[in-house]
Amino acid sequence: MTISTFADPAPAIDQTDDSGDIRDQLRQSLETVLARHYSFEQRRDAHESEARESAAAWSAYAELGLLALSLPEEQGGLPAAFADIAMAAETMGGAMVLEPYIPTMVAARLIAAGATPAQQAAWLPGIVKGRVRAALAHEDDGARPVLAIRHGDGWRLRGRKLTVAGGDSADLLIVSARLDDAIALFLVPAGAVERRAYRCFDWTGAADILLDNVDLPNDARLPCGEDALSAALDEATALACADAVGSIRAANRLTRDHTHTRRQFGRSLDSFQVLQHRLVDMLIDEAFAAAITDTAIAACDGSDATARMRAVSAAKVRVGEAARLVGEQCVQLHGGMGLVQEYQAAHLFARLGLFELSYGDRNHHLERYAALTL
Amino acid sequence: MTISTFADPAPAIDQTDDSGDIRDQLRQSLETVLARHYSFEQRRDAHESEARESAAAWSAYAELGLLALSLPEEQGGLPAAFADIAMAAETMGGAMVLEPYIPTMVAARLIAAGATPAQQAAWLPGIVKGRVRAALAHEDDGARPVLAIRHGDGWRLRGRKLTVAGGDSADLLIVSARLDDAIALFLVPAGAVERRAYRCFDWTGAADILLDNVDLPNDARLPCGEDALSAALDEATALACADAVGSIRAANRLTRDHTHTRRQFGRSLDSFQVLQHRLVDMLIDEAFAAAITDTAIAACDGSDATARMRAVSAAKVRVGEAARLVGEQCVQLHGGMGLVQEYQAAHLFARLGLFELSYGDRNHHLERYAALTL
Amino acid sequence: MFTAQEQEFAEEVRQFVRSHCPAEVRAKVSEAAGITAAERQAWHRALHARGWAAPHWPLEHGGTGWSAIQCYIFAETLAEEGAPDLGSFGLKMLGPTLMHYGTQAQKSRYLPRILSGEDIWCQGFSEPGAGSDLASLKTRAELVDDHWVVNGQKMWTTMAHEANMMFALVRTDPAAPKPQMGISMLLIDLANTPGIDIRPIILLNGERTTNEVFFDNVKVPAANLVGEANKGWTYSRVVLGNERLSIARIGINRRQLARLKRIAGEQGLTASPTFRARIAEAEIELAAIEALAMGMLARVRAGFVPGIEANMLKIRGSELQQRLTRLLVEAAGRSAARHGAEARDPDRPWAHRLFKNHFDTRVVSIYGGSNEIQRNIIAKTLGLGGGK
Amino acid sequence: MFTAQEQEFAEEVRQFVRSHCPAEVRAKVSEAAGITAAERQAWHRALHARGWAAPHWPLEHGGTGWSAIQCYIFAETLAEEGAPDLGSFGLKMLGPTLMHYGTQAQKSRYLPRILSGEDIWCQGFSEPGAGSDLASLKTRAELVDDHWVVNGQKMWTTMAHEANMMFALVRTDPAAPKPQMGISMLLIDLANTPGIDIRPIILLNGERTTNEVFFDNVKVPAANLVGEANKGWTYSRVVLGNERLSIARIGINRRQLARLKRIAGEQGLTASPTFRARIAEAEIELAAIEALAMGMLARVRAGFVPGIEANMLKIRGSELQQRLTRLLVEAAGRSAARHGAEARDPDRPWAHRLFKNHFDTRVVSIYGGSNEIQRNIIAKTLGLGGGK
Repeated sequence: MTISTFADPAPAIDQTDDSGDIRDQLRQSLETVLARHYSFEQRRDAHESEARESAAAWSAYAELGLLALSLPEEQGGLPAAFADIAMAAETMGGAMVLEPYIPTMVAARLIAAGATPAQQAAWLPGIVKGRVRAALAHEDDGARPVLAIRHGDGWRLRGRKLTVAGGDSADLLIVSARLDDAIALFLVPAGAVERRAYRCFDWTGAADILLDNVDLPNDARLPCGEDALSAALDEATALACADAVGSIRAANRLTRDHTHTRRQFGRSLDSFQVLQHRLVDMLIDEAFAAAITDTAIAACDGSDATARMRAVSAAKVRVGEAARLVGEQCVQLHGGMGLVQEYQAAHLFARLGLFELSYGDRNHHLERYAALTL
Repeated sequence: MTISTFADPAPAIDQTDDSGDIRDQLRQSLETVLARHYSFEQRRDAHESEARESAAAWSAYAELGLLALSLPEEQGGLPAAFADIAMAAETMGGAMVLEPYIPTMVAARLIAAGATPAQQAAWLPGIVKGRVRAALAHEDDGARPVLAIRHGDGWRLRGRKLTVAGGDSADLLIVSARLDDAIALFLVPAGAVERRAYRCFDWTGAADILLDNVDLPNDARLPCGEDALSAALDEATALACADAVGSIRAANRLTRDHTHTRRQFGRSLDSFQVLQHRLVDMLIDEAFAAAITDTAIAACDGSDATARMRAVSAAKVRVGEAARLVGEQCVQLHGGMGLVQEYQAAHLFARLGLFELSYGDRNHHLERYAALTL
Repeated sequence: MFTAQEQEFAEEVRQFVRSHCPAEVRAKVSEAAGITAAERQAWHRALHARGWAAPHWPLEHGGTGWSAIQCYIFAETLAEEGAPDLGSFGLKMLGPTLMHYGTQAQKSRYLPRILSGEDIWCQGFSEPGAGSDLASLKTRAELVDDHWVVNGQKMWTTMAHEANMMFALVRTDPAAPKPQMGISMLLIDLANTPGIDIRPIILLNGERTTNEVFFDNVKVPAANLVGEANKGWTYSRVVLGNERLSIARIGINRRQLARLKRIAGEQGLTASPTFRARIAEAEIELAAIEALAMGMLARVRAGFVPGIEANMLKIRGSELQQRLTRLLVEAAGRSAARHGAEARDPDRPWAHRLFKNHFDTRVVSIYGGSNEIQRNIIAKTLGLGGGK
Repeated sequence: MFTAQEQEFAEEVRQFVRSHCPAEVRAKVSEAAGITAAERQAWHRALHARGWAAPHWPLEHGGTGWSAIQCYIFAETLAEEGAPDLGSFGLKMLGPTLMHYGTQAQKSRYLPRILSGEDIWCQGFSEPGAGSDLASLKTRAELVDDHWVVNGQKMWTTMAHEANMMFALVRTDPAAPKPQMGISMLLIDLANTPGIDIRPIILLNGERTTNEVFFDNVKVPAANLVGEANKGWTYSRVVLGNERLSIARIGINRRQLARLKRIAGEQGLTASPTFRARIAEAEIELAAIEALAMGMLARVRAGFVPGIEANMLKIRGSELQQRLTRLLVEAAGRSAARHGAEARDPDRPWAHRLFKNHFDTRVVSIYGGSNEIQRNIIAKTLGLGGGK
């Protein structure tokens, strides 16, 4: 056993693990792409443009193979672990990417896991090549839940979905609907619905989806059901955690740089003990958030649904705590500068704040976790 | 309007108010008594002695008139506001007094407010003179609640009360019992019950009270009922808050003195910014705890039962937060010394920790408050 | 808590607000939806006509002669009812400072115009490198003949684009032995002085509430110096002390709490034991803040100068405000992620404002001396570390 | 998380504990009720007989050659099952230090006796004025002929009254340019050396777990110097580093969590949404601590030296332990106020121990370098304030 000393030459937490070589290469390639496409100005321009995201960036993700990860090779996919997708999500979270990578990959994996070969062939190659974006439309409008009924040879859907992440630019929606007391999933081309697209406070896109008696062919229904939906929602949550970890790392780096550079009362801010301890607590939360997210990501690749739900809810709660602390203190330690549109701090605060509202809030996941462990 | 400046010559929060002159004199007299009777060694000796509390101290409280405050003058009482009793409780909290002043005064006020003239004449003069200690025995043993039935001309009581504060040395118990779906209150001489007396972790005394078919005369029942009991419990809670405020002040003073004297790495502990801010947060909590306790004490003297319940629950919750922070940090900033029997820090931690467990915990009062305001 | 007379007075104020401030303006304030400058000015005129624009001012300057308690009741009733805030810069910060340190000419000219709302003031204290550490400010002013010639840059100048006047700190003696000793306070006419460039700072919420202000050889009449030259630091402490008094933010916190309860009720969250508990915790914290503030007021009434209690109230008042906006966001859930009117949730048409409020509120623990600085001040006042 | 083989190993360990450690001893450990020295020694002998007294030691010294993962599984399984802790001073702190820096004679004599439990060690580091600031220690040792003559006082010497040996830091060069440079480490035979006075320190819980130790011209053979003279500071860092590794306290936290769930269930509190949420929060924090510890172990396996992660685990592991004992107290309610067996609640015969546990646990954020010191270390390692 190695003897540890206080004087450790490598202070930063190193998150690489043993399956790391290929993943590291991919990460570096992605970082290069993001350095090219995601300068502060480019991100703002993408936000303000009509198309709203950078089509160039999306093509670059496709070229890197990020949109193919873990999908069936016969549909153009590449063999990969879920952790590879999480690495991409984390890296994109660090650059505050606006494109709907998580919604698209979650939808694609749901198709790969639960769709017929014909359905896979119809959609997956387009996703892999970057021509089709997809999103999972699940959260119902309480007053108007989406209902499906048999209609002739096919299906008719009616109802409304609210605040669908990535729903603004999705070409394909996977819509959950009540069908005879169960939940069924339908592949719905975006052209078939009315949608109201908008931006969230963190500049990412979303949409409300109105299904006003949308008629679909028989083969629009996915053969899988609630279990697959539950797994997909957990995957989305775990990837959102990875994205948040990326933003937390970026926020900590930014805050450390700022407090190191900025001087007050003749000293650098980071020489004040109160701020040092705050920065330390932020870093500790980063380490815990990253570690528990790794656990959740691994559980998503496993076969035990209960273990997956437990690990994902634990991660959502714990990363949420870290997101709150780091987001708030990133702004606080930047002072007025932390609120300004031209600097990253406020953007990171917004992204981390909205993470907490997405994929089930703290209460929801605490209660789910308690139900599984008490 | 006066213009404030940062340089205020009087840093400590001054809690005197306008009815203060007589109260201040009383406080000073009590402080003198406590200085005589409550040195660290005397307190330990009292704890370890058979009688367990200092009879001399109790006589001194009686001589000062503290046991007569607000009680009817015809029974030997002195005109006073509830705030005067709270002042005494706070001062005793600062010295960590072991005698059951709060239980006795709460019982006495319940008798003054709800007993017949004959009952008052039977008990109050003895209390005022320091010859009778009293306690309110309310918390039932879940498995064996106290029930009352008619028995001949009188009453028969059966059941068990747990962890009655001051029950170890009380001469008189006011016992709550279920009687025909309502709650009735009975005056029970301690000799009539079986009691198991013991010490709590903070050295104060308590007892479990077993009523094994205790027969009482007809006039043992107080004419008042649940409203009076509810008011008495609120008064006990508010006085416990005042006692805790006294302990909080003492803990803050002790911690400031210690961190000022104690040197580490060549500097006084209180020159480290992290500890400075911790001491500041402890002081802020002291100020808030004291202020909200004043509000609760005032509400106990008012006629609006809802306002009283709201104010008392608010105080219990908020003082509890302060007690937790200050108790824990008092030990933390004392280091190992904070755990030792020979220093005050650990005793203050214990007293503040047990305050949180007494008269309804945080959850109970949060829920009661929410029920009154939502 | 209050006497019958004081309660009657509160009722009179409440009725005045309801009859003189349009319901739609009050609704906008209560929803933190933002009002126009014209709406604010109309309310200022209404208050001024009633003689209530500056209740805390002495009678001789157009105040009311009210007790501290009355001033408190007045301010909190206005905040509770959703009356627009008239702003602190003129009425609360500069006005009382001029009364003590201004020349007779300054008092005669500026106090009535502050009172009437004719002048709108902003504060030129912060600079790019001098936020909480004001003493390091760099904007220079040199006396040339009978004018101060100002060069430099101010930052975080809230509302400068709506104001016509600024009170500013400038460095007048660069050679002073301590940086605090070479600073003066000037009154600057923004509307009629060449060389001033006001540029917007856009916050992430898309709003311009603050600015950078550049001074290029700006000539300010010598008569516009407040008090004595090189004593600006002392005056600035007084100005900020005045700001601090109003910063426990009890009225706005009470309003936000009412909003939270309403929304939580609509969303069925008052049935959730965990959410109920969190609302109750926030309400209890507000009760504690009010209790401390009332105690402080009672002592002010008795002639004491408020000390570190004001710093304590600033810290916890701002923390509570942040806690409340956060709870509001949680009550709205994912709907709060939406931004801007075009993203309005059809079923929760108020929800898209809540994250913006939450974001905006982060500033309250930063400005007026960050909460860290407040704690430093308390520590210093307590004499902590004096035995270093 | 673990391979099938590793799980099988865990099962083997579990069965060993159940068959070799009496159920009543394990129950007492699980209830934090305290066990006797004889019970602890019996368990030590059982482990030693199986070759498992010091699994993390190298094979040559009587260790197991297990991987870091296996050592982790072993330790956590023991903790989970309520096996008595053998103590850190000999097995975890001094042992590995002697392997690196001890003389051959020291290794040959002391390592086997640590392994067998024949020697019981305590640590003489802290002094009245030197707790977290060890470098300021004052106990002197002078070399006279072939003995070190020791004078001074140690404090917070945990278990000194049960130990027969002490490893101590003493000042051997008072003139060293830095206080750290004049310190040496000595091995002191407490049982057979005149001039040593061990006095109890009684904690508020009434227990004696720690002591003051006075040295009056105590003669320690020169051969009992560890490594070189005046290098004791370096060795002490190694010793404390070894302690730090075991200080995330995952096993004990898991046991306390199980206890909390059991008691909360019995008290009907698992039906309370707010209490459920707090248990879940604590369990999630434990999951995060375990996740970070596992990652650190994986890197240790790959040859990395654990750095600030160990400090992080110390901070949050101790905070969680405090949170759990506090939740236990709350679950017991007012019954937890009772103290001592004679105050036992007839319906909750375990409750009177809980406040004592809660009190005892306050020490875990103080000793082994307080949590404030841990944060200072992390800050320093990160280079914060380097631009001062």
